[in-house]
Amino acid sequence: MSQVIFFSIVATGLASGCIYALIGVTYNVMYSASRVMSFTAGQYGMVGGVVGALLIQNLSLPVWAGLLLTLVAGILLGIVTEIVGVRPVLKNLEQHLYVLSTLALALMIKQVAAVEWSTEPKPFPRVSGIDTGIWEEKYWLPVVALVVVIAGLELLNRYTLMGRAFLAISEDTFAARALGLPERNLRVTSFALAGAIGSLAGFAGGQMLLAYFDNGTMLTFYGFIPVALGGLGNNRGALVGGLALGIFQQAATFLVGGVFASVAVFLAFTFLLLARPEGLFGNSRKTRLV
Amino acid sequence: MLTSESEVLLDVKALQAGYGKINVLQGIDLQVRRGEIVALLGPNGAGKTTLLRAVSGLLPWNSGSVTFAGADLRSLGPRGTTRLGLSHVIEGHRVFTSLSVTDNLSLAGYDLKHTQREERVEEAFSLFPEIAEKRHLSASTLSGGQQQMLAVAQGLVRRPKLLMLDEPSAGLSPVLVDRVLAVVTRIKASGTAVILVEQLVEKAIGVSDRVVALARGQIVLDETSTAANLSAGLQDAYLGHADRQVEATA
Amino acid sequence: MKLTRRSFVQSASAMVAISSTGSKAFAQTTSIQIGFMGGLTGPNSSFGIQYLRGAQFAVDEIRGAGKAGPAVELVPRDTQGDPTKAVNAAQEMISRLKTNVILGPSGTGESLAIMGIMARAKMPNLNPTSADAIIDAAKYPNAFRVAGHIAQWDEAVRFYCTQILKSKSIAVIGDNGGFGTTAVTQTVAALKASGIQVAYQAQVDPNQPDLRPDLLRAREGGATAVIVWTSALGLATRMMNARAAINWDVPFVGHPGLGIGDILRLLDKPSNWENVYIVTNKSCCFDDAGKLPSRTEEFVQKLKRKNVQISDSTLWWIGCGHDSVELMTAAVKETGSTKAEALIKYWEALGAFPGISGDFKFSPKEHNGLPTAQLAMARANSQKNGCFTLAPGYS
Amino acid sequence: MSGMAKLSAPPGFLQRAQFTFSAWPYVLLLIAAISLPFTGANDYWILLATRMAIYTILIMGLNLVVGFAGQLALGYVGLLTIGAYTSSVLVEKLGVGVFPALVIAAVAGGAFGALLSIPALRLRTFYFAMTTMGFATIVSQIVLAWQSITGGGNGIVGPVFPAPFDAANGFYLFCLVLAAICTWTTLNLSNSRHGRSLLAVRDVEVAAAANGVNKNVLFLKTFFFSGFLSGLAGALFATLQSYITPDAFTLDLSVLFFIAILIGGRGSIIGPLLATVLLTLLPEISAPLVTWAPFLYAILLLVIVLLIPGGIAALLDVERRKPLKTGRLIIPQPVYLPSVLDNPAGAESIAMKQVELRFGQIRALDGLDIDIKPGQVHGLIGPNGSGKTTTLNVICGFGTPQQGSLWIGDRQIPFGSPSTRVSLGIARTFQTPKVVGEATVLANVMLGGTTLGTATFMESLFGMPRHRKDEKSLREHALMALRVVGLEELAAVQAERLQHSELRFMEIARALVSRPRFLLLDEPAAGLSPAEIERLGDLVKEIGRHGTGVLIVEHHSDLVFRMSDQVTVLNLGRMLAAGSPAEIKVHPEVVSAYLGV
Repeated sequence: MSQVIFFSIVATGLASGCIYALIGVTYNVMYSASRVMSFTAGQYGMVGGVVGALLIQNLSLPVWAGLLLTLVAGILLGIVTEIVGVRPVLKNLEQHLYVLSTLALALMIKQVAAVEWSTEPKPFPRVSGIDTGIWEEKYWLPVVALVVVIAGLELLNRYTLMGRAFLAISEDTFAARALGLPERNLRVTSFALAGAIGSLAGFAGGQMLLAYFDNGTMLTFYGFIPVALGGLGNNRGALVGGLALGIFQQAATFLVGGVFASVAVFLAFTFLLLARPEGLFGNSRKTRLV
Repeated sequence: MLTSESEVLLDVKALQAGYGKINVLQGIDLQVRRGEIVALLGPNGAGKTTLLRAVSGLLPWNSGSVTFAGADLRSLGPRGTTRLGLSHVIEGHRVFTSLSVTDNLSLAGYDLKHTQREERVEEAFSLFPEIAEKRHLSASTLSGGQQQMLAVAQGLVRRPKLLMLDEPSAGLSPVLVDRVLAVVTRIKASGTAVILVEQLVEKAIGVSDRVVALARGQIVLDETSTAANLSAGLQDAYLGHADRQVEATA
Repeated sequence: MKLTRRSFVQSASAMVAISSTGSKAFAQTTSIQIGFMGGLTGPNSSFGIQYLRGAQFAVDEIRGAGKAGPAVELVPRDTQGDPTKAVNAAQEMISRLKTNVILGPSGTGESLAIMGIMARAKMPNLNPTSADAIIDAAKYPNAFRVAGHIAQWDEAVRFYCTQILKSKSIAVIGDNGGFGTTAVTQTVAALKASGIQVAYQAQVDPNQPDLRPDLLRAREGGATAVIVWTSALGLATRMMNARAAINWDVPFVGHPGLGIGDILRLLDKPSNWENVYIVTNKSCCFDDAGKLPSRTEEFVQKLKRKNVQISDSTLWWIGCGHDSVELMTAAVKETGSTKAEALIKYWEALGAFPGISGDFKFSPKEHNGLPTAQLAMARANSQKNGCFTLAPGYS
Repeated sequence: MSGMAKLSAPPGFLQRAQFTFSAWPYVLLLIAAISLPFTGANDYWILLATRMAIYTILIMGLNLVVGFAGQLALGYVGLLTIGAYTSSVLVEKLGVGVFPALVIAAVAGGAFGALLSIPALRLRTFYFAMTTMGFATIVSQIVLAWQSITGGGNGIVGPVFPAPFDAANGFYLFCLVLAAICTWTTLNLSNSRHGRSLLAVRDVEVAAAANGVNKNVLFLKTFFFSGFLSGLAGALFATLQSYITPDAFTLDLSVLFFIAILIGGRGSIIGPLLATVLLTLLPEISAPLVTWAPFLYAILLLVIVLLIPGGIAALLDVERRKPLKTGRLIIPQPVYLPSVLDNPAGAESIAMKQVELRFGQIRALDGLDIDIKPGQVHGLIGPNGSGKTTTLNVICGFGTPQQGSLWIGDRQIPFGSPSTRVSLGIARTFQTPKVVGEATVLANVMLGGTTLGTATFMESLFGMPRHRKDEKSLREHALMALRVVGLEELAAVQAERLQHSELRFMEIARALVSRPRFLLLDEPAAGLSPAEIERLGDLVKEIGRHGTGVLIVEHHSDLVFRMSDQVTVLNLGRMLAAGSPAEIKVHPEVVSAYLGV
């Protein structure tokens, strides 16, 4: 009995934690190439769920096609974010106009989903055959997604020149430009990548979060916490932070109940942040620039 | 020291550029010929770095023109200029410490073909054996001097027609300075022109064919490095010569 | 001409005892402005939409019939369930559009917000929401409820659990939204009062992914029935899935929301929807023979003919909208007036009004129009044309 | 002396410059608003107008935080909620009088507002925005959960005001008056040293500190006040709604407040005011607008951010579109210096003793001794990284050395805490001019007098005598400083429209306003034309003659030699040579250091 409860807390915590971590990575990928924190990060997740459900559930496309098109949708949103919300305000980063432009974009994405999709949570289809007992899809799919993304990013950074170019730009944009790297294209690419990761997170979490227009706001917040705690641009930090958040949230929910759980999460987050503004694993070099 | 146009590699005419509202360069005219080494000197704040950045496209210019190997550089941006064969090694040996030494060089040849890139990287290594040893290590493990060498090596990967070095000696021990500057002469042999911005005036003059001095965004001296009255002229350029300035501005 | 007639009517109607013939004469010349408020977009808008669907249908019917009757006009306003917008809309209907009645709004929060405003303006209100506080003949003499309310639902649900399921120990779980919190506390209090053991009580976040912990605790607590107070689709389904996951065959009894068609698509397997009972309006239930009350059956046919979408609907919501319009038009017909006093007087005197969602009955004391007897428990998964099959033990 | 100077001011100039804003739009709005009930407008319009008034109260407060302090507070609906529930609960559950409840609600809002200033001081923009959003969600969650007090989902009755404020018109006028007062107070504040300090913190934090702005205290006061207004608005909101439930306080509402300010224009008062009216009306116009309202707001926001950063305010401001006179010359008038500076005879000098400052391995300053004597111009030159600017920074309290000491006369001055320097008589300029582009030249220069002001935050809010006295004297003083540097004609122009060289002289004027005993100039000649450099040199000399000790860090050695009485040459954080310009020019080591032999 109590094991079941324990398992539930861990499984649910891990699964939701993975989704948060993925959104955290989405933040990071965008940040690394542009020094911009984008409010749209969570919305990609929402779109991943909604579009996935729309394609597979409503238009009954095969799963692979649904997933593919969902990622495409995320990629497009990512590119739009870069072109509309980031590039124009990049010249004077210190004014932090990106906070506003990306907020505007996020609101627009959300509103379109609310009106054109639905304001009710809609079911998200099962996408894999394996879905029994402890192997419930909603628990393992986010984990798989996270592993795939982290591994993918590692491979990208280790074995491709483009990956190294990303690292170079995130370390020293000016030097990268001086070296003649196609900084703008790389930035667009990284936003496309972020869009893909975000929508994948939403897709993988569809079972758990359902296809709901308001998930974006929630994900934007809970996806930001791991970034804030893990340190900007630090994916390992986001990973640890995300899982920690997920577990903490579930445990708190179980121990003190829904409302006070979210209060607990918020307070813990705020105090940690006030104590370590640069995050628990963050180093000041990375954070100084924002 | 007149030059036939064909020899002219870089031709800067009445260039004005700066940051925001500040016009640091007050109209620069400068010519660099193929395979020529030009020492660009002057007190700090004179606009040396600004000039390099404007030429390499890191900084948009307000007026004037720059042509390089016959091509107009206006609004080409650093990517375009590097592709034309103009490498700019910025000040402060800013290599990518999160990457390995080899990766730092590979990035310099970002859109070269894979095989070509490999061989260019090796070529660059051949000039700097001391960093070639550490090729697989992270650039963060290099000493300041070695990082500077790596930066210069980055500049060479594309076999540039013109290499612009911004204070390669900054923060290096005299030995290393000579080491870096020695490479400059080797580059010259391969027909590459060099613009060398230096604080160490004597050393700079030592390796260069021509000396150009900037002050307050204007060229105040342009002589061959063997000219007799050179040091006097430079002294004026650096420490100024009040009465002469007044006439100049009146 | 018209104007003089009407103004005469209105001034007269106060003293003139209304003879049926007279009323008809008057009625023909009276136009009725029906203001409608509800969340037609935004969260939880499905009720508002169906409520409006019913009202619109009734209005079209009256228009279409072309029979001697007052000209009826429906003025809908979308509040998105936002009390702030509701207050604006209510004031607009009162002062600018000068409607004769307000139907709705469809949310409890927004209803609570505008009750005072409507009362001050003596604006007749036919309200379909379930919060007990909004109907109070003394405080809001202008407001009449045309549906069941929490206290009644609570009563019906508790009755079913204790009397029919014979449960002695009950768990109460609701969402942490406005409705959930209220209903849970109310039920728990009532259960304790009637000496029933409350095995477990919780208000959970509608987005809570896994409810097994809660259900396990309920089971540990020895619950033999679970009362579920939520209209949040996700939460309802997750509870049913969790129940199956810990294979516990406890009955779920509760909110009409547990019977929404979408739930089927959210369930792990359809069987998880078994053994779930919702409180609903008796008039919209199939009896053992699978028959609807004739009046309802007829209504369903009409809707189908006009092909109003009713699969995946809840018929009594649509009916409720229809009945509200009927109540209004009838009142104007009979009183020949659109004056608030007259309408209120009429409704309070109303013996029993045969509606689709039930037989309404108001009195000067009681403005809750739907007697508890009009409610019944039904199988949550039995929805067909928006109607449900009565739960075992009812007939 | 200063009397003479005032007389010689162009007639009416002071008056013209006094009005940094024009009052008529506010007057018109107020008249229109007051007359509304008497135009027979029905209760619906009155309701909307009341709503606008209430939102205005909150937005005026939020404007100080977002528009002036530049803190992106997204969750102010949280404070609205606190205000609304405080008053409702007090009246309904505890039988407190409506008016006392109103005040208490406001104070509660203020308290929580003040709490928000902590993350504002500690966290970066996006982080702070997120924190406030979280704050808003948590507040509504707690309200929902705390049934026994707040009635949970069932909500609670909003307080009802006694006659005549119970009627629609009565309540409207009541709210309107409050809104007018709030607008007036924020206007006063925006034209006070506190308002100027906020803008400075927003745009040029370093300059703010150098001019004596204590960010922590300022933020605490500002956030409390804005929270106070939000709480007030909340209480009135509860009454207007007549019954409140948690679902009335949506994040959309919060975003609306926030966007209203940006659409109106940061740093403006009239802009957000108009934006509030606009955004409140928009969804009422037609049904589809209700559905798409948030989308519309978002688009507006995007357009503003990308195309018209100034917002409505910028569109209204015709003044700034008038072209400025071209070919302007900066002709300083040092003759007026006496009315700006008043240095005591036999003043003390600044002394750095054995100061050593390390950044990691690098020794920026390596046991440096330096004396800045009153009435002398002290030139500081040296190659890159020789520690010139670092020296200047240490004196100004930026950067704390590991060793050594700093003295004024025989008083030791602690390292760090830059905001204390100006009151010690130390003023400075910056390598790149640090100015508030949106503010007028006059306002920018008046920032220099922040510490001269005596009026408290409160006094400024209500435009009390001391505030008016402060402003008048400071304005005249600033104009005098502008006349000294030769920019008086540009006093009423936005600083962002000036040329670079003019900004440099403006910074000197700003520094002079604080009546400095020591003036530290960081590369004042950079980017100036030779002719301007000439005039700069003469001005600086004059400033020295009037008893102010000047430290000038400059690359233009010739300029330094020409205007300095004393020159110190630094190399690698050490003093290489010191002496008269003549000595230094021929000093062999100096020459070699420069020529890098």
